[in-house]
Amino acid sequence: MREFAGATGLILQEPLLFEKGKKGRSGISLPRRDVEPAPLDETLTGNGPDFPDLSEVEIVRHYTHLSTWNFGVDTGMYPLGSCTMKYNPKTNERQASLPGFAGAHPLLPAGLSQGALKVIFQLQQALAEITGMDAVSLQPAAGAHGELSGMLIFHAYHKSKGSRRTKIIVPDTAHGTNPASAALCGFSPVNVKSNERGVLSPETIAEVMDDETAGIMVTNPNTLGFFEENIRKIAEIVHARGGLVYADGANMNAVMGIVGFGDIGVDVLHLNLHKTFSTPHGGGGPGAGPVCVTKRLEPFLPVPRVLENDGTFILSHDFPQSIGKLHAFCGNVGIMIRAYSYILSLGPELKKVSQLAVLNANYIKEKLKDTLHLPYDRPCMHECVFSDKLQAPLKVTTLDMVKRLMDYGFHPPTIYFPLVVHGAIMIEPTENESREDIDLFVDAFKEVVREAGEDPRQLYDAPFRSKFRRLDETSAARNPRLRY
Amino acid sequence: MREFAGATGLILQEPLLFEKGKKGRSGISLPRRDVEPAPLDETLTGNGPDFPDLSEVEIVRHYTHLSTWNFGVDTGMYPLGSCTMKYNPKTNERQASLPGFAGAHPLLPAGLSQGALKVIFQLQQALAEITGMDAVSLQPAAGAHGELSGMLIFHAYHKSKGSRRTKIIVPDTAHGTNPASAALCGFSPVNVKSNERGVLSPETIAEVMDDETAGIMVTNPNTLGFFEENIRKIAEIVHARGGLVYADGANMNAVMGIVGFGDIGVDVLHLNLHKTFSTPHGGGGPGAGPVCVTKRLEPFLPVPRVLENDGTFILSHDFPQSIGKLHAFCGNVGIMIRAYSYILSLGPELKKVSQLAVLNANYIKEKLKDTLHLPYDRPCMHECVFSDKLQAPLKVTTLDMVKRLMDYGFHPPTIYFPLVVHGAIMIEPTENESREDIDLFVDAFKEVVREAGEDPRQLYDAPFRSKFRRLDETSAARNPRLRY
Amino acid sequence: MRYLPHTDDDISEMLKLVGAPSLDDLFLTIPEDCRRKTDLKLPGPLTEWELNDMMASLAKSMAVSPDYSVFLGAGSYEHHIPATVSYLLGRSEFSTAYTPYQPEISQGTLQAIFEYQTLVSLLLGMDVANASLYDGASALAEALLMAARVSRQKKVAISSLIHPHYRMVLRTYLEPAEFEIIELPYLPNGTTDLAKLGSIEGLGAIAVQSPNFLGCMENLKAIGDLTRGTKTLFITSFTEPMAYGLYKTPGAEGADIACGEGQSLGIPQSFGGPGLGMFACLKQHVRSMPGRLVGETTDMDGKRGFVLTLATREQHIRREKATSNICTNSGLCAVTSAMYMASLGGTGFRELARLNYDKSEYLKKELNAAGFRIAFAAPTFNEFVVEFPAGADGLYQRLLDRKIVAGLPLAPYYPELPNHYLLCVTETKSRENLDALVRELKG
Amino acid sequence: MRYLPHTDDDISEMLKLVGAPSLDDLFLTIPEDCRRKTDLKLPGPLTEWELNDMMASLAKSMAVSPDYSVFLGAGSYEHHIPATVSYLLGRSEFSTAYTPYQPEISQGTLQAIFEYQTLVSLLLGMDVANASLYDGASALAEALLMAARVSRQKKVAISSLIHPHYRMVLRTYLEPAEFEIIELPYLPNGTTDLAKLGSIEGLGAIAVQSPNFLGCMENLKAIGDLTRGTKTLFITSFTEPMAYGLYKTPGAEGADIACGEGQSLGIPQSFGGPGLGMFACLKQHVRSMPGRLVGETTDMDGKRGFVLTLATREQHIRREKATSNICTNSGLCAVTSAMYMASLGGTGFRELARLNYDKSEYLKKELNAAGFRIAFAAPTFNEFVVEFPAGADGLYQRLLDRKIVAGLPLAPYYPELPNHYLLCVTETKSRENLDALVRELKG
Ligand SMILES: Cc1ncc(COP(=O)(O)O)c(C=O)c1O
Ligand SMILES: Cc1ncc(COP(=O)(O)O)c(C=O)c1O
Repeated sequence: MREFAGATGLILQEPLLFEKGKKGRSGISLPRRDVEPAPLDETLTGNGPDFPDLSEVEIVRHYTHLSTWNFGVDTGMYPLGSCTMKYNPKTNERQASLPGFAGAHPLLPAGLSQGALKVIFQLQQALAEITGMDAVSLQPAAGAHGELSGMLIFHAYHKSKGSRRTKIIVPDTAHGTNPASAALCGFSPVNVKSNERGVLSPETIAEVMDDETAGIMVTNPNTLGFFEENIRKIAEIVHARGGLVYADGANMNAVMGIVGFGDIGVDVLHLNLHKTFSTPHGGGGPGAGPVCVTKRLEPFLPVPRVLENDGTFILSHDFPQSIGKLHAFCGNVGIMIRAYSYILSLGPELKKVSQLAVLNANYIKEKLKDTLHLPYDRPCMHECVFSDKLQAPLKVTTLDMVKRLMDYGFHPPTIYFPLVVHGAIMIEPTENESREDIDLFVDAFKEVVREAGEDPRQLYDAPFRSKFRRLDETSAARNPRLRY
Repeated sequence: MREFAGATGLILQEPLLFEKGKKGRSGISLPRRDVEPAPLDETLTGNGPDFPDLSEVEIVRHYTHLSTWNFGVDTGMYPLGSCTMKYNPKTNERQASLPGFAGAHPLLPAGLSQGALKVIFQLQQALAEITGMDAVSLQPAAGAHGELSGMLIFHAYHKSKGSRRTKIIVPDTAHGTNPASAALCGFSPVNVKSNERGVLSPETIAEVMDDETAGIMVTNPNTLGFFEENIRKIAEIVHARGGLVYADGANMNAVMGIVGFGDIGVDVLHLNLHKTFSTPHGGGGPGAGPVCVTKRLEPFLPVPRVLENDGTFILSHDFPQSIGKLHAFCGNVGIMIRAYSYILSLGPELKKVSQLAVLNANYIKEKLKDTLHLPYDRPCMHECVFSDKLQAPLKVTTLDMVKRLMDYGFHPPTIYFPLVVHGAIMIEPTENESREDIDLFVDAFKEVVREAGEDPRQLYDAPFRSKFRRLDETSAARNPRLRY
Repeated sequence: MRYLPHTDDDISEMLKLVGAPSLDDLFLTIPEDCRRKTDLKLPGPLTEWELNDMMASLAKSMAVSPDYSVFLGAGSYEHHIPATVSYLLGRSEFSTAYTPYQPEISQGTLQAIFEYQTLVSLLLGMDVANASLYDGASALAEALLMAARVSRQKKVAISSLIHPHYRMVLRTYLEPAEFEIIELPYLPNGTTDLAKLGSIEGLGAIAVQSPNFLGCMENLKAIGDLTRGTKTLFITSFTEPMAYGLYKTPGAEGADIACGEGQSLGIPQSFGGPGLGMFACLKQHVRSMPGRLVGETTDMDGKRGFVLTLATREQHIRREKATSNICTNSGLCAVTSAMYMASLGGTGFRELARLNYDKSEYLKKELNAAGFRIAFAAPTFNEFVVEFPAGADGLYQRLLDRKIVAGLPLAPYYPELPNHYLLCVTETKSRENLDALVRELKG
Repeated sequence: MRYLPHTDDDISEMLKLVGAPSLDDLFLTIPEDCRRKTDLKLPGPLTEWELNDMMASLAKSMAVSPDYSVFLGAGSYEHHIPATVSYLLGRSEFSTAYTPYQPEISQGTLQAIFEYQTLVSLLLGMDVANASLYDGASALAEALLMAARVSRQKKVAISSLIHPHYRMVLRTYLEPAEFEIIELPYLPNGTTDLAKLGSIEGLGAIAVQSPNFLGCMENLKAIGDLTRGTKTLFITSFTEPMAYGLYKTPGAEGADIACGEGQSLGIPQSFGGPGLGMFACLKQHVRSMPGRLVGETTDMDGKRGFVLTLATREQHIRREKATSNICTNSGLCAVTSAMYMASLGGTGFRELARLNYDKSEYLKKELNAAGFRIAFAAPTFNEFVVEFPAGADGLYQRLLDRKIVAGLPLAPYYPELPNHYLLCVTETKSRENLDALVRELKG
């Protein structure tokens, strides 16, 4: 048998902060007091927060211990479909922490903040080139925020035409943020099904598209890992009825240098810099979700926008049709610096990134398709989606299998998404995984499936090696304890 | 029962570098080639090293995995006696990595390196004040290197007096580096025993001190954790016969602000910046072992020395009696910056450091002395030394006990040193440990001793929780495999 | 390229297995007319060393301390960040992990966030806090949306002393949903004029910021007294949570929701982002809350552990009926702020807050003595408004030339306040810095 | 103080338990006349922020790139260090651990050092390498001491083109032990004159450095041929191991011991230290080797693991009979260099070495074309000696004013070489940097 990486070793327990410390300790260097205490309005004064006091050593050990309970991309393969858990280059971190960037106040006069403004401007340009769109705003703080911007642009566009549309077409494979973002702008999602090839048929769209419908949100490549091959046709249908086409570009990692979205009928698209452009996910953010538009929608982009004038950069609010502001300042500049560093480090080789991401996904698909049920047996893009259908007779679920994968040293894939595949197992290896590591992953999955046949208990009770065993999510929700 | 921190969790395996990679990968960004290849003398040219080629992701995961197999000070209490495993402040790392320091060439003209020279000069001054000595050289790269410098100074001093002495007095409690360093200078160690109080008696010294003897090396506080209370008397005896007194200051953490070594008859002393002054041990270095002397021995200090002249600092070689150079440049400047940062952060509060280090050690001694045999039952300084005498009847050794301590989440104390205590267990908590953590350590040790009585097998086979079980050191030495 | 592990051999063998003759053939499922005709026109690739040089030179053009003395606050605050915090959050187990959907191997993030939720609840005096939102501005917008859900009213009153950018953001969020937004004027003492409030019917929420944009502490108690027992939710927004180390908490004053920006708590300013949307509310509203929540539970062995919980509020379960569209939030910033708050401890937090206050009061006093008018009388924390003599632009510019950014000119936001500048003084400013500012202002 | 966890309560309760009325009473075992009478007179304590300011301003006074263009080598080399290496070695499990005496919980360090030993052996073409010594200079001194042990001869011949500092260090080490040291002169082509060697009897060792202090590759093969089969050990020292990416290894040329400085391999220059003493030798000499060694073994479960081994050579076992007094070595620097070598890989190492060579040759060519004489004809790697016109001091000074450090003046070390400068060109210098140097030199 292959040797898998999963094993156990000493990992220390650690209580909660609130179970530690003693009043009077300090984990920080308090600045010198060089002024007298000033009088204070006692009626407004409180007691200060009742935090525990810990020493610096206690703090360092606390968080060092916690860190060892986590699995990160640096720990191993993290094939979370739809999440593009690629390697987060260390050099990007170095750039973002340069004091000139990290210490910069967002309201500095433009003349004193050219460096940051230039990064923003040039990143916008680079993203426009990569997506094939005309104009970009980096203000949205994450993918869903980008979607919201897009929906606001839809809303503003229709308003500018004097109409108020109330519906939006959203395929059943869409990420939950899509309908949620649309709803925020007052659009009711009209769900449409994908066809037997796992993509949208123009006919389906033609059936539902009408004058009350603001447009469509398509994820392309979609969450089944397929390119929406009818996108041009669909766009024509939507445009013909005065609607707009939104593309969720979360899966851009599949098609950099391959597809220009502006050319195929997309009007608005968002990106996730924390997916395609290698910025760390941070255990749940922060990210950045730039919104990209075609020329005709540029007037609606959020303000302020960064403009260039003879090599000097300024922030301008002077866009009367703009949807307004979405973020207190210019968005997540720290994330932009990382993404820009990544783009500069790859340049036109970004196309190679997509090629290899797609190669890796197809390789996994081929190697696992005799082991796991493959609902759509056709070439995929950057990810492939299996199901637990073959294991169902054994009473083994997707959840059981992926929990057991942890014992082999792998982070589970995304599961139970997209919703259209029952018991979905959505695997996105990214371009960073070597062939050897992918082979190991495939073998591990095969082992798990073998165990499912031989001793399902191994799977029901898995994982065994992780610091924590399966956690009771039901009782957590039934009786929520949300703080100490 | 108390909850101890020791537990297990997922820690991944990792092969050797040489079992990974594929030719043609790269883990580094190769600089742009902007010049033509130049002709090469083929007779001298080799093939380049046959290293494996790994991608950046592979490199990052490789070392991330390896790191998780280690226990560091940030992991938990590391009470290695004689090693002063105190917390290594993160701010010191920040200072040492400032580009102005980290990127500085050692042969820069003095006018272009004032910052580094100033750090060296002021650190020397601070160490002189802390030790109560007159002059300091920071050139030695570790404790043993400092000892060597000291012995060279002994040698040079006697030579300057026209004599060549061949012996040196070394107590049986001394660290192995002491006799080894002395031997390098052609001195044969004369071993002397400590008395029933665990310290040297003046009489013992008087017996062996003669005109062939260059002097004495005393560790003070010594490795039993006691202050050599007869040091003044001993110094008188040694001085009277023309000898010199060397103090191994590895245990300075006990007596900062308490003892001035120049005042009590010590002529030469070394420090370990990687012990007392909080610089990280790095899994075995680098450290720094400054050598401190009294006025009359100053001419013998290594060159170059840093001198100040009206606020300007220069490097001077102009010391004809100097023992010469010990390091290619000025010593481990990166370590000095950290130590200097530490000293500046504490200032006169360094005395408090020693007080609390001694308090912690005595507290452990009191709490464990009914559990473990305490060969010298008297107040200790920064460390206390127990033995396995009480467990011997159970056929449980010091090694067994401390291996089991790992399972409880603690790094073992120093063991089998000093040699004068059979089965020594040498515990140095340092000032950084909180009372709660010390209590936990004490309880864990009591548990281990309880287990020794109830089920010694738990101890013979320990540790169980660590990534690796007990390793076979005998076969490693018998059939050495020192490379892949 | 060092990020791409594939050798030529790997590629050809893998292509063979998947049955594609070339890398280009992998994309045959994309119709010909959807494929781009031109290569990517991008700068680079740069080597790591070229990137270092380029970024260093861009960063160098930014006006930051110690070269510049920057007295700007207004939603982004310069506080000292301990080296420990930078080190700890840089441990890649924290930074490179995804949202903790697989709790067995994400307990580091989960416990850290649970602790964050607790620290935030304590700091704001609220029952429960979520796992973070994007930033202070969107947090306020979400608060108003939530208040409308709870109160079933889309009419809200907001103070005109809420950060002008926040007000822009909430208009962006609320207008498509057809909210009615009433802006409350402000009083000469620098606080919100609450007089009109009594006469407005059917308010879903009243939102103020405290300290407000002029740096002044609002009379939260008065609003709390007004809303208590009514259907109207009282929302306290903030940009400088450190103020609650000194002043009474929103919770103590009767807020239903407290939300704002947490950048101040150990997070680099980074030209405005990423920040940290802090969001806390009363227990009874928890199921209407936006954003993720971490809750306590036990594992199979009975050991305490943490999971994401109450997910039925969220988009991935509820889709268009979710309490918010948020997915990725500001997790690592939340952990950072928790590290920072834990490092300070309660004692340190109080002391540091007091120092901010005292330094800011010192500057007030010195400016006053130098003949400059402190514009508003209400108590402040570490920001206040000073009125410079007419034609202050020239003065401001002269100080810029001397590498002092003497606060934020208020006229663009409040045209009725020409020559008014919002100055911020944190613990990073020494008395000498403050004296130098006064000296330079005097000319 | 944030490093000291003791509250006043802790202290008084602990004092009670140990039976001491006060902290001072803990020191009663120290005789009164041994206790110091005065308080410590030290600057500080500084806050972390004051420390940051002070250190930043000291660091700023140093002449480093990119502000300065520094063409210094001579034992310390500016090479690019990847961000990955800085991050990885900063993980505190590596940096805060002690020497791995407890192998069960130190396998990270142990495997990393085992890999280091292997990489060094491969790079130098030797059988085995130790776990590191302090630096290149002490490594050479240890090599000579070892050679004397193996050969039982205290007479050694060393090249006068060994780094002058290294020669000083070895004299410091060897003189008290009464070695006879013969310095070999050098030839006009910049290599050691081996002519005398044949006529010297009873040599314990011959030591040369290659590339030598003038940057020239020595004729190692000639020495190897001379010592092969004799009792004399052939020691190759080096300051720039990157040269072996291009040139034949010491092992291939017949060296018994190869040792030198490893700073060049990913370790910051840090004004000269910490460095990395690399030390490798033939298998038959391993038991005479100084320093620690990591060896492979298995654990109780039969799993491969690593331990410190052959400790009977070392001071903690053998005391005065040890092969060296070394204890703490340069462990973390060894791991750093392993990270760096592993990042380069064999392919990258070769390419980078070649680039160093080519850039240095480019500068030679351009200097030559500009009328400056390249002083020595032997092949070089990334350093070479140029002769400036008489009165070069002024020229050198003028370049310093323009923030160019035009190499190292050799006259202080070799008075017979006035106006000679040792220039170093690594991959960090762009062609534009090199052209600028020539331009400035031409005036
Ligand atoms: C397809 C898709 N769309 C949108 C999103 C939302 O992005 P974010 O989490 O950055 O808000 C995701 C993230 O998981 C996604 O996978
Ligand atoms: C008492 C004593 N002396 C000397 C030394 C040697 O110091 P170093 O390891 O820095 O060479 C040590 C280190 O363990 C020691 O404990």
